[in-house]
Amino acid sequence: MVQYSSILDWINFSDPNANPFTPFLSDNLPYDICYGLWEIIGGALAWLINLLFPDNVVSAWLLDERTMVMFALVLFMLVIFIVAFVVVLLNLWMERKVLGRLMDRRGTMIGMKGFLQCVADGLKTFMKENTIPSKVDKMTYMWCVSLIVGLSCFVACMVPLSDRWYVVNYDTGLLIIMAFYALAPFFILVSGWAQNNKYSLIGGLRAAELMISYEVPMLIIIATVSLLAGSFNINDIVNLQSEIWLIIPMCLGFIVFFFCAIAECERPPFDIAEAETELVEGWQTEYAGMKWGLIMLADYLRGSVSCGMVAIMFLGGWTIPFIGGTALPEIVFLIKAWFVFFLMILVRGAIARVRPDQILNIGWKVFMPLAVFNLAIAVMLKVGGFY
Amino acid sequence: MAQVYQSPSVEEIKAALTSEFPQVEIISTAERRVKAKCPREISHDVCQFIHDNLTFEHCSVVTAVDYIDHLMVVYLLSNYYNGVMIDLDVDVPDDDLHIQAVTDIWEGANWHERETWELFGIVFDGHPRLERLLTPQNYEFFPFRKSYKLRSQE
Amino acid sequence: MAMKYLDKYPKNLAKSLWIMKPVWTAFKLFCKTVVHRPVTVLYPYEKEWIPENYRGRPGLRFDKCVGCGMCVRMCVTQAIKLIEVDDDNGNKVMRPQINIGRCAFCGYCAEYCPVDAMTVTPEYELAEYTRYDLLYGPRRLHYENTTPGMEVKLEVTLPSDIANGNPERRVHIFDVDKPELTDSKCIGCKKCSKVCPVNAVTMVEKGTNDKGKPIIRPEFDNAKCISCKNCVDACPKDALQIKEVL
Amino acid sequence: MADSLVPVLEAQEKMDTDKMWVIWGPQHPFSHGLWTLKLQIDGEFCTDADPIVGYLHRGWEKETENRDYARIIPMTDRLCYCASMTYSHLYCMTVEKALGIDIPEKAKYIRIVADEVCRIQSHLMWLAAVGTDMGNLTVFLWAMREREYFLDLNVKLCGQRMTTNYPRIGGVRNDTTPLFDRDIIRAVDRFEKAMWDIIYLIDDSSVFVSRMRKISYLTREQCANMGLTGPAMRGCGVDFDIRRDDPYDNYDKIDFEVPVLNKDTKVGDTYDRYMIRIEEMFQSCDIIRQAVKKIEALGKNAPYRIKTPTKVPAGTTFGRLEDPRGESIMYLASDGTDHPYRLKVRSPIFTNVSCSKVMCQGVRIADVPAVLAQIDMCLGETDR
Repeated sequence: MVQYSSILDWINFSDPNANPFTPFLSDNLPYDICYGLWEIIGGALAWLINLLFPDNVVSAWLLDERTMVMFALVLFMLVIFIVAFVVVLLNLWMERKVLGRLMDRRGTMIGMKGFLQCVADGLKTFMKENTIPSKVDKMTYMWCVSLIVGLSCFVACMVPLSDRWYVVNYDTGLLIIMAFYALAPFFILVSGWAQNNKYSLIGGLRAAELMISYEVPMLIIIATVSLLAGSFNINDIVNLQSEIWLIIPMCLGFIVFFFCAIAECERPPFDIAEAETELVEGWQTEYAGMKWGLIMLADYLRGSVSCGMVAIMFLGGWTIPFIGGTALPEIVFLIKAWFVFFLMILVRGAIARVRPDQILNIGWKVFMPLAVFNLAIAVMLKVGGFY
Repeated sequence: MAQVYQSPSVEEIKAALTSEFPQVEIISTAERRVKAKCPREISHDVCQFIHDNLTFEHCSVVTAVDYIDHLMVVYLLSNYYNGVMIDLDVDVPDDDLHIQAVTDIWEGANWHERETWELFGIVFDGHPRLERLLTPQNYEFFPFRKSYKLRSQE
Repeated sequence: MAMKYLDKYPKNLAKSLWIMKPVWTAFKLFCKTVVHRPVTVLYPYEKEWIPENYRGRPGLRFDKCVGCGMCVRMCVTQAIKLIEVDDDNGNKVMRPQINIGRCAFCGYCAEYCPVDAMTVTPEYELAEYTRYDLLYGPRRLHYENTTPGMEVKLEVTLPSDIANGNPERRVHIFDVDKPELTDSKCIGCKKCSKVCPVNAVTMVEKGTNDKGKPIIRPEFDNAKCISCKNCVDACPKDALQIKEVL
Repeated sequence: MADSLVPVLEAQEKMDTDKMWVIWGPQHPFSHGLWTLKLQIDGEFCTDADPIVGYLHRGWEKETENRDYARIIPMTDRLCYCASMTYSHLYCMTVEKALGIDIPEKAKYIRIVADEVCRIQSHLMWLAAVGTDMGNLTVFLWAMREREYFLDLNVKLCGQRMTTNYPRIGGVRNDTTPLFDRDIIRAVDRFEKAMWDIIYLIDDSSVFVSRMRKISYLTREQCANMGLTGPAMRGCGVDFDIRRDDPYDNYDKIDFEVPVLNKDTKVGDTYDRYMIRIEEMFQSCDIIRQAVKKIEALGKNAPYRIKTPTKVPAGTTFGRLEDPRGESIMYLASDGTDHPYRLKVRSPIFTNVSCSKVMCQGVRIADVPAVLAQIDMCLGETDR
């Protein structure tokens, strides 16, 4: 090992792509930042350890290329999650504020135009007592919550904000998101059963029926979009819309997907699983304090995922037609996602909760044929050579 | 079966009631109001007659008043065709608090009779479900009797 | 007259595009409240306008009060109690004390006050840290900015006046109801003159009885009397009755 | 009714399904107040219901027996927070009837105005509750916003928002305040415009309408026999309104329509019961306009309150009035003193809620809040 005297000698700024173990094939902005960050932190750490114990193994290990990648990935995960979390908080804030204005009231008002209220509410739920009802199936009760929240966080992190801000860039990116997205309702069903409560049970059953009937049209729409793009890769789908957004040829598909997305993340008016007036809080009835706060967070995470999906599939993702990429594609993407979320809030504010049997009717008798019809249009477009 | 009056006037009610039941005593009449009194034994028949033949479809109130020596059950019956109301009073002696229920005639009297039973202790014979409604199930006294004193009355 | 709503509804929902009209209505209001302020009042910082006759806590004008106890009698929740306090000259007088924790804010004390000493006040922020603080003594009941509009006048018309074709005249209820003495029951105990808050009862000698002792009978000064019924209540032999003029 | 019951009955025949009792209440988001609804459900369908009330029983009627007549009026306000004005009106009317006196014309018209303001604000409160029961908070807040204007009118008239304590035996507490005529006409005009926004939100929305249509059918005979009164009854074809058919306090001198639906078919669903109340609010606006004109015609100095004796002659009497929720009756037995011997309150909701068993049969669980919202529960007067 070479003897370095100054701390600056320990920190070497190198191109992350020059590292042979880099997990990403293309440019990834958060990873680059994290790599650079770890170069500083790891270098400083190695220098410090070397100062105390000269010529040790740990310092050398810290500066190894593989170690660098590992720690950079840990930081990368943190960054991705924090960004997703902040986006969700902004969604929450926007919902409260817009819903407030729509109802002729003010919405939250504490700090930064009410933004800090969300933080305060989150902190409050974390400080509450952790209560477990005595007659629940304790183990199922607990791990259901972790799985619901964990899967939702996972899905939220999977959505790319731009072509340089992503976690994975598989060819089946869209399918992976959908797969994990559809997993959570199973655990809702299980947790509804585990709570030993009639409301929760009915809520869980309703969640399952909702999922079954809305997953199908949603997947048909996804198939339609990927048929046009010729790939499940999100980048390909976005590049497809560089000139014209898919919402114009696929406007039926947009409507169907939009409502399916609302139903899928159980937001009003499709919140029959937690229908407040009938089932108190539905499958969340027995969850209190921190667990409830986490479930709420998971709900909004799923909401933001839905918005992101709509923005990617129909609104051109992070590109702007005829201009293409901008300096800050992430912001373009988020603005589009927020616009979709705004539409969701409008729908929530304007119409009432739909009855379970009506939801099934709409799902199977309206959205399903529409989705198939949309698929037919897509096939015709593809055959006609437009795409 | 006697004649069925659709939308009977006060005079018609008076005439029909007294001709059908000689024991019924018409106390007073006013505009759209008839006040009558009948003995306990025929109260159910009178109510049936009022419902069937005088088209009083609606039983507004069944309640009671405690006159210490006797209790009085009051039926306020209303007609949906012309707004006439009959105030039918039935005296129930203090030592034998039984009267025929009218729930089989007017379903709406169900809860009123339950309430009157739990507050005054008048037993409505033939009532489908004479249980405590407003007061707790384990009460054994009848709080609206005059013998039940409030703290401020003692 | 026509029905304003039932003539138009129920209507064909396809014409309003199922859910598009409500969403559009909601969006219009959203735009409106973004430009203008929502109707919400930011309560601690801005308050709603309240009229003069708002029934907040009762107020008392100490100098006007005669301590007749009419408010105590009329209070629906027994929140008012007469207590002994010093007036401005140092004399002991009876004045009402109100437990705001019991008060029902019905305004009866102000309405039935014969001398208009009790008023309603627009004060409604009455939270305190202890229950003891909710006791409002006669001095604390005083409300600084009492206006004549805060007095609740008990304006009634006598039915006999209406029958006489003179319904315009409105009288204070206390101007007509006066106590009346049943002479045979009176024992001359002077209790009525002691309890009278306005000294309208004077005891006068009406000759002597057969044992040679003087017969004392109360005499009422109708101009002073506020018909508070204190003498009626105090009379041990029910010799006094309020004569209701109708 | 037949439509919605068929699947339940078929399901029962084909398979031996377990029924489950779900207990809604006493604290449940759908119950506006403390009461319990025991529901027997078979899958998503309700097969039986058993309402339990009484959590709020205060012995109101017994309590009045040791108070003098004037001091009962503030208590009547506490019977129901929405219809406080109608209850105190009803009480004063009953005592006036027992006394055999006739109150001044102006008082009658002021009472009509106050009653109709009360009716509108009570119906708006109901509309707000319908909104939340259906899962839409916007309707709730918009209706509450409109209601504020009418509560402000209450403040201007009698100094308080809900516990008005305004009618008196022999008249009303105070004359109309200056500019009250102008304010009330403005409020009513404004309300008639603003109400359409809420109507667009509900009646033009296929979600709201389809949730209320074709559930919980009641026939005219059922309504009359079970004692269901008020707007719910008129939605099912009973053509009866106490204001028109048994008029009190000069309602016969005012020209208004009583909205009745399904006069011919004699069977109505939840949506019919809903529509009646909306139309009633518009009719109340018309009544207010006419009554205010009559008050103006009577002049500023007309008497509004007459002096009444404190003691009521012995006998029994009753007063009847069209409450916002139905027919309310007070039965007064007096014994010649200044206390009532017995005062019985017939609350419309007390009887209406006993019909919930029939109303809930065969509807889905999700429909139960929508069906029971049409009762417009208020427990203060139910339990008394």
